[in-house]
Amino acid sequence: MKRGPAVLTGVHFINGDVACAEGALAAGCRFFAGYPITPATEIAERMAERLPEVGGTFIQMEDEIASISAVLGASWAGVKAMTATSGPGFSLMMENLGFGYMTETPCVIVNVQRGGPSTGLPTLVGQGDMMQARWGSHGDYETIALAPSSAQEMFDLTIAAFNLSEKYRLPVLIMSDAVIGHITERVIIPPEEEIPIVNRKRFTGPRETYLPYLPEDDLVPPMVAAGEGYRVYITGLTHDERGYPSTSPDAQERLVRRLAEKVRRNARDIIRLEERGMEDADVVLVAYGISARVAYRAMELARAAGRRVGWLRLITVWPFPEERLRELAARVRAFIVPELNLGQIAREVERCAAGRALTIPVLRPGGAVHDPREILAAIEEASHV
Amino acid sequence: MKRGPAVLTGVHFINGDVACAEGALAAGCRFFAGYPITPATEIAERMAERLPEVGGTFIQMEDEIASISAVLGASWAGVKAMTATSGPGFSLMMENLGFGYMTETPCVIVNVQRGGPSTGLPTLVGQGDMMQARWGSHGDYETIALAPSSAQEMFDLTIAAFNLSEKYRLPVLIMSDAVIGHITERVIIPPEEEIPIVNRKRFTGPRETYLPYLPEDDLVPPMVAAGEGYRVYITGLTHDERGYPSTSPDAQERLVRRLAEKVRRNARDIIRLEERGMEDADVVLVAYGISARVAYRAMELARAAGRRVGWLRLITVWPFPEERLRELAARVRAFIVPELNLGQIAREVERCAAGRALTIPVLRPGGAVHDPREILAAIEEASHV
Amino acid sequence: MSEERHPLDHLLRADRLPHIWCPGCGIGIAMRCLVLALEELRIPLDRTVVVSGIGCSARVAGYVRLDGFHTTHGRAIPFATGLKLANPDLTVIVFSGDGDLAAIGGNHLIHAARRNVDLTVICVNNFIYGMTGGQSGPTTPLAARSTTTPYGNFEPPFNLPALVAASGAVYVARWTVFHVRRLITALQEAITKRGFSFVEILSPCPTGYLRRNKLGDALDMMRVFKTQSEIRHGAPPAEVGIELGKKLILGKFVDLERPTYHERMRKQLAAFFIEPYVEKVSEEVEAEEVES
Amino acid sequence: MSEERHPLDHLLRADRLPHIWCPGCGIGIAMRCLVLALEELRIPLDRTVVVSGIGCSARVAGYVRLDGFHTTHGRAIPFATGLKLANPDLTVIVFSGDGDLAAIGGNHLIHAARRNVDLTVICVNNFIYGMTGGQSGPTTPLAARSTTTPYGNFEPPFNLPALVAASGAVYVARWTVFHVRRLITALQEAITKRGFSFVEILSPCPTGYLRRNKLGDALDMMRVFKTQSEIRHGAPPAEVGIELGKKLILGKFVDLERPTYHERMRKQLAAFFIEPYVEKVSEEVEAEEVES
Amino acid sequence: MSVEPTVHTPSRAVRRPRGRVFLLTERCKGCRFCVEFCPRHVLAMSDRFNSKGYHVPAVIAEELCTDCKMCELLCPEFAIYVVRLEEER
Amino acid sequence: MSVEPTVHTPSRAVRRPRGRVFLLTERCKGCRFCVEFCPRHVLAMSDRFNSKGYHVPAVIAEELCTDCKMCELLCPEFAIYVVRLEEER
Amino acid sequence: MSRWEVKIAGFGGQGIILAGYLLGKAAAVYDRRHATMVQSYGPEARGSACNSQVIIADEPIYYPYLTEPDVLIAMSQEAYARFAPEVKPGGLVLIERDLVAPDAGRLRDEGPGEDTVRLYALPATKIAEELGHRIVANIVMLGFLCALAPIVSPSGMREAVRSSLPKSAIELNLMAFEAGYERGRLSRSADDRV
Amino acid sequence: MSRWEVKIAGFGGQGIILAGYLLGKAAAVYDRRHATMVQSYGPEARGSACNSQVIIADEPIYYPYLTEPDVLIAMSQEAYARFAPEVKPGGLVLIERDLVAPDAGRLRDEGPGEDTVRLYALPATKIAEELGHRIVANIVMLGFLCALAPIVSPSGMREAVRSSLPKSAIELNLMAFEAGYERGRLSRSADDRV
Ligand SMILES: Cc1ncc(C[n+]2csc(CCOP(=O)(O)OP(=O)(O)O)c2C)c(N)n1
Ligand SMILES: Cc1ncc(C[n+]2csc(CCOP(=O)(O)OP(=O)(O)O)c2C)c(N)n1
Ligand code: SF4
Ligand code: SF4
Ligand code: SF4
Ligand code: SF4
Ligand code: SF4
Ligand code: SF4
Ligand SMILES: [Mg+2]
Ligand SMILES: [Mg+2]
Repeated sequence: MKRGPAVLTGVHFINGDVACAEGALAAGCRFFAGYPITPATEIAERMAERLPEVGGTFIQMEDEIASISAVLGASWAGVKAMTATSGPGFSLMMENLGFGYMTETPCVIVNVQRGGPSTGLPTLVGQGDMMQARWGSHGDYETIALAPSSAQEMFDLTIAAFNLSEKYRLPVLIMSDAVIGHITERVIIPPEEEIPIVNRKRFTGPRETYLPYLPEDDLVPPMVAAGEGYRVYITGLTHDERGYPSTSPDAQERLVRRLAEKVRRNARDIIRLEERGMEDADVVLVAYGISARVAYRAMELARAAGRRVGWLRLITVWPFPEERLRELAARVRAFIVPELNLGQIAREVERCAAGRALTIPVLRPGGAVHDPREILAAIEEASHV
Repeated sequence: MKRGPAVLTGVHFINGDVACAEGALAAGCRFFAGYPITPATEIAERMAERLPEVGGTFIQMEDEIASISAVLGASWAGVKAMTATSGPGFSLMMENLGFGYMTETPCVIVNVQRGGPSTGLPTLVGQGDMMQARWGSHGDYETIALAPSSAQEMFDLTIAAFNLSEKYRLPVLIMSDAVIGHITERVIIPPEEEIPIVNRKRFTGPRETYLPYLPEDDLVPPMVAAGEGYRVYITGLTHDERGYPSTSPDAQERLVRRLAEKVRRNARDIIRLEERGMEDADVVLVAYGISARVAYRAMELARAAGRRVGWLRLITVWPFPEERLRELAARVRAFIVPELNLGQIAREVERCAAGRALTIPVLRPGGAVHDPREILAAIEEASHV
Repeated sequence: MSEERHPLDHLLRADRLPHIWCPGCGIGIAMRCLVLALEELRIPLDRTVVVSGIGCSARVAGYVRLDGFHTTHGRAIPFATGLKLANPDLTVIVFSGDGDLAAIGGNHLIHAARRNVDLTVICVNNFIYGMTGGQSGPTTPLAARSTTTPYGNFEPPFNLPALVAASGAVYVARWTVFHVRRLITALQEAITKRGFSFVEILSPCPTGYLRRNKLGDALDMMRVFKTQSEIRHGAPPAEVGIELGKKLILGKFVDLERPTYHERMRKQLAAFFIEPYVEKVSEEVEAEEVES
Repeated sequence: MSEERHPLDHLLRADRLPHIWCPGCGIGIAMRCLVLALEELRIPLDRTVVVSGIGCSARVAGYVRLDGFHTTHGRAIPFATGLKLANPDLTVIVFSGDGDLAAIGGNHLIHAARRNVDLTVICVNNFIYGMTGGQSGPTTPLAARSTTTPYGNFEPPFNLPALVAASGAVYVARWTVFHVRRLITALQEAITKRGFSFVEILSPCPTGYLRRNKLGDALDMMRVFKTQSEIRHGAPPAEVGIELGKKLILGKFVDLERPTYHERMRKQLAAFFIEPYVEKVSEEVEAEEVES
Repeated sequence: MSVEPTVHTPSRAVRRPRGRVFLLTERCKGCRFCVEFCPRHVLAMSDRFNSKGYHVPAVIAEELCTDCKMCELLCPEFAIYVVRLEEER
Repeated sequence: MSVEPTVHTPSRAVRRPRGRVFLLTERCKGCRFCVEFCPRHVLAMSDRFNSKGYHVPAVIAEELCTDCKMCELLCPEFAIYVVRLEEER
Repeated sequence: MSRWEVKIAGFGGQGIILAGYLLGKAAAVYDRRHATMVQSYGPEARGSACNSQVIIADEPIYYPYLTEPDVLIAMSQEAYARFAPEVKPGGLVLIERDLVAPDAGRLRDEGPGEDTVRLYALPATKIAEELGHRIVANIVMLGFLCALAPIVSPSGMREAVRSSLPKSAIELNLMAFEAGYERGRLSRSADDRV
Repeated sequence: MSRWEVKIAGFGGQGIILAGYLLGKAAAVYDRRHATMVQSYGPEARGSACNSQVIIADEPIYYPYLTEPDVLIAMSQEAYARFAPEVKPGGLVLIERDLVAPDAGRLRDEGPGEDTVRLYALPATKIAEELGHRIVANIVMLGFLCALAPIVSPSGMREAVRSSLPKSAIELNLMAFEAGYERGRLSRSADDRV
């Protein structure tokens, strides 16, 4: 049945959703369970077409809860797995997303954000789920969330997301948006051998010695798959290194701290940023997703008008690049944060700025991207304070 | 069928969950739809017993999603309605909670927090859902969340929650925890006539003039119930004042901004705090729920040791009391924030402190409350910096 | 040959017409049948509520001039349950699509049927997810193409009448948008039936289903409805599954008496509340040892 | 009269015994029947997986010495579906409670049956939510007391065999924890059956159900199982609903052949992939006008 | 084929009902249901477009219309309806 | 009540299987299933408690045991099991 | 004393939580004082260790956990072993005689000293069985406690029993209370003290 | 010119998005330039206004929306009315002759001036119908465009058509392209210019 290449090396003109699906296939994803929802549906549709070509499995489940559950199950079968959705479906996934963090199950969840809250603006852009990505499931945990800004990045970051998820054993989120999901652009898919692939650490020692939740130095425990004979017991209850449930506050402390620490301690490895004009900037635009591209235009306009403006694009949104923001806060006058929400990442920027630099959110709740001139106005404002 | 008094005036020795149910009945709640989950089950159980006595309706639904949906439906039938759950169920409610904000449906949702993430520690305490309360549903919105610290407050704040929800037309959250839900204490229920009750503004004008989403000065539109002849159309899509769907970014701007502003502008009316020792404090403990009571003990110990410690208890957690925190940050040395999570409200404190005061989180991921001496140690630390 | 008002405009939000449905979409016909059924029934329309989930079919709640609730995907039934339980005087009609009611909302469907809450659930079965652009769903026939079954569907569809009947529905019927008069009668029966009633309406989706499956346009589907249907009232629900190439079995399959949720509730509660209220240690206090 | 190891300890996580179940709880018996069934079947246990949701019954996944997944409440079946689809060589058994599988998980149950995924679903029906302390559920008999039906339950329970049969299950049986030998045979049949099989196991919950309903202790319930049961293989599923005071109908109700999900998939896909891969504008590009 | 005895009310028995067809052209989306399923072939598709570019039907033989309302009932757009004419005497 | 013809294999036909009962007392929770459903009344509840305070059964007539394993099969606790004795010759 | 910290500990099913509840209720509702009770139990549905912590005071109680219990009622060996060492010097330890074997060491009352407690043993279960049902052993213990320490008024306890239990159970429980109380009054001078 | 901004606008079902896609693909894949396309459409499944915005450039394109279109292809009156005023002075406006009636005003080319555009009209639908199916009117327009402005190479366009469409449709679409292209070449001097 394997008839198509997994890696479509070459130059393409495809939209972000399709690029995301191709990225997943290139990363080795062989299982997709999903449920249609605008503007993420094309990811599922592409996977439905392509997975059978490469011997993988596509299934449309009865809802998003079933979708993420099936993805977690597939991951424990040893297969790289993904689902894709938008706000309403993302909300439904929250409980089982938490199960993914608790059981340290590698997988990738794509959220192509539309205008919210609720059904909101199904076909139009929004970035209102950024904080939900961090805090949407109950209990405390750390996550990794990447925000692509182009169709090319929908491809690239999907690979990165799989690699991070395999490396650190957790669900990794791709927080895209309706514009980036539907924008059609040149996407260059490199030859298969040039694509770096990370696979989960596998335990291959004798059965008797295997402790499913005994971490190594990087705080990540090696993994096995169901059916390999290790007879693991995996539970969403607080558990000890054997995986057995425990109700001791100590076990909770050890487990939950480690889940957070494995992300925090490796933040440098995880965080990616793109910067422009930082050398002389006294005002810095902080943005992500489509807003970063709009902000770029505002920077061009501002620089043309003689303003010393820098541009910081968050590719990794979570863990939040605190360190870099704190550094910058010490030497710039203001951060300008254009977002398609009521101010989410702006709060993080404000926290890290710690009063040393001003934080100016430029907000729209979605439906359309900013007019670059709105951002320009904020630059002007900041340049005058 | 109405056989029992709705308001059980008198002195009781009951646990927080039972007090919560009694508070709901006293507030006029006549509909409860829920699904069992430790440690919130007793709220449902008490409602199952009590609602039929007062002519109300209790139904156990097939899951938490159905529960919150039924609650929203009941509210649109003109009846005060509530549900109660804990972390996993709260996560499942996120999508339809957003529908409640979008459609401005008054109702109360109780979350008796246990240790998370995932199934975690079902019987043990946690406070890991505080940020989820603010950010758990997709899209951007403002919410109101109250954090009771005693069985008495489970009663009092449930009434307050209903009143706020009716006044501002939105789902109001009670963010309790396993200790407060299960602690059994003296609860004094006042005579019925001493309980202040707020009911939603009703529209009673002629049908033709009714615009379901035309706000008044307080930004809250008057409400009608299904069956009253107004023939409303209520949708979770972005809508105009008629309630009709609209895909214009303008409609989004107007609606979503107003949903946030009606909470923000009325923050003073909504926010409740309890303070001690603030006159001379140079270190302030900021806490809520059971942790506030533990912190109180730490304050006593510290004061006995000559430390000038203040105690700020967040009764309203969302909207966050930014103003008060900023005021205090200008004159105290440090905030100490003990929480049963990895640092959630501490981030908000840090943001508001804006570098002017230190923020010292004292964290446990749940399973047990702090030893007051852990907090004391932080006070000592803060007093020496 | 042109005049301002359609005779049904007073029952519609005519200011929202033309509606968003595609040329040839059958949902508009289903909506008219509902509206006509209601008009003829002469029940108080001020107390009649239409609740829907999300989907093309679900848009009906926004076009009828009744209280209309366009809830979230799959949740029309529990929302309607809350409405009905909180105000039993309402006539509560759920109108939504096959995906909404039977995929994401399937659990609510069977539980509401089990409870026998007095609701009327009208399900437009167009064999596809229309609104999101033609993905397969739990009613898509075997081998059919959709955007998520590019190689043909290999998941057998639900037989919805059998499913709701096994769950406890007291009235179950199936018609097509071609069978307008019978459909109107069925809707009236369903609405007046005490308890959980279910009407499946087969409807063409030229955009999402027919085009992709080379089944012609909506008119062709209407011809199929006209010529390939067989009316078999009382057919055992298990035997009315829809299979490509076979006759479509239509009719009223279930119509039986069973106490409704409210009836059972009243009866059960009537035995209590003879004594005045006494505070007691509810067994909770002793149920110290529970978990999860 | 005492020795170190029980002959089944090698199939259990004996280091976790005694288990958490109450004295007289039937789940332990059901678990043994599963373990014995597996042992006798001689299928490779290294490739046998038990998936559960949350509840007392769901704890089985943590006591059998197999790969065990204790997932979230209600989601065992979709998790199991992912496992099975990603690795068809696994034998995937879902073991959970009535509330888990039929209340919150009801939708997954019917959809998995519809798809006929090759899973074995074992449902311990103890008529109650045990783990949370005795709330009513979708299998609680009419009039029964529970902490959430203090005045007696007035929601009719599901007839689970009828529900899963109407959804498409190819094997459906019901036994009690008293009928251990027959139960073992049924489990073996269910596990070896290709497609979606379902075994309902009636089991006493003295703590959450019997005590509150003055039905005596677990032993009394076992006596009821022994004396009040009637074995009727092949009984029409619609006729096996459980009613208080009537005979419990046990037996194998459904055992039929229908292509499994994988079989249908392979057949459907086999017709394709004759030509090499060509990038085409999938119809998405033209599906410009979709929403929600 | 009625087997009931016919009561002769001469002025009515021979008359059949007649209808006048109205079209709200701007609502029509040209699905042709009304044309196809009119049992009397009263309607046909015309060359005319409405402002959205849809072909709309035309009444080609109104005198044949029996006011059966099939067209009205089957129109998904609420675009066509029939009014019964005063009976011709 | 077997109606099949009996084949005489003298040394075996007259012997019935026998079992020895083992109890893991610390696992037992005293449910009495084994006692109640032993067809040969081999077991009875004793006065003994285990360390969790549960009454445990005692073997009162092991010689009657036919190794039918009913006790073992019905024990929810994996606390009782039966080993077949060498057949007596 | 204006503040009492009481721990009642044993197994699930022994009525540990109910005992704490009744004690607190007597104080809060009938003696009109402040009272809190928090409870703790294991994951098992039955039979795991559990305890309740009751604080009774004239002031509002913020921190609801015991820092140094004034009283321990131990209904199992495990409970005794775990919690007896925490009891405040000079505090009171009541044990179910047939289930708990006290150790030597600090617990013997060898005259008032820094590190001693007052230890009393009562065959509460046996007394309860004699009254009709072992389930009321917890109430026997409460009666015993009431007589040995002025924590709550006996009348308050009786009211708490009356207002909290199902009608059919009230008489038996009151009898249990009186039986325990009587033994306590005797014990104040007699040899129930270990 | 190193940067082109093109807007194609009309109704859902006219192949507006496909036209934008093919244009972008020709540029990105076959001419090896940078290209982006964003699209916009209404809530209806069919028949609502829709448009696609294509930018083609030698540099990476950050901001993917048109600021001042160089080219507008208007396939409906509504599209023309809404978007024609945005076109850059000196820009190109192509209309479907049978569906769009251009107004007088700035759009007439009255000699090169500040506020003028070049307007061409083509009966693309009619041409398409003559070729066999009105569905290819969009491709006719693309051919027309290719001849009138050096946005993408005609060979790139042909490749884009070949690689993007189902086999059965390629020939018709290529014919449509050539027909439009031919008309465009003629028009450069002739009277298709309005
Ligand atoms: C939680 C959630 N998931 C997915 C969607 C996207 N969605 C909207 S409608 C729909 C399917 C509608 O299909 P159906 O119910 O059959 O209605 P139709 O459009 O065919 O009438 C889907 C998947 C959504 N709005 N919310
Ligand atoms: C989302 C969610 N809701 C509720 C719960 C609480 N909960 C745990 S088990 C259970 C019911 C279990 O009942 P059943 O499946 O019948 O299993 P039993 O304990 O009776 O064997 C519930 C409601 C949960 N863990 N997660
Ligand atoms: S997509 Fe299908 S169901 Fe939706 S409006 Fe169009 S024809 Fe109707
Ligand atoms: S509560 Fe019921 S189901 Fe759970 S272990 Fe106890 S007896 Fe078994
Ligand atoms: S009313 Fe009947 S006869 Fe007249 S036009 Fe309509 S369908 Fe034809
Ligand atoms: S049925 Fe209605 S929409 Fe269809 S052609 Fe006739 S008038 Fe137009
Ligand atoms: S094996 Fe059979 S006969 Fe022997 S003790 Fe057990 S149940 Fe009784
Ligand atoms: S069946 Fe098992 S648990 Fe029950 S009494 Fe016998 S040995 Fe003990
Ligand atoms: Mg559909
Ligand atoms: Mg159960």
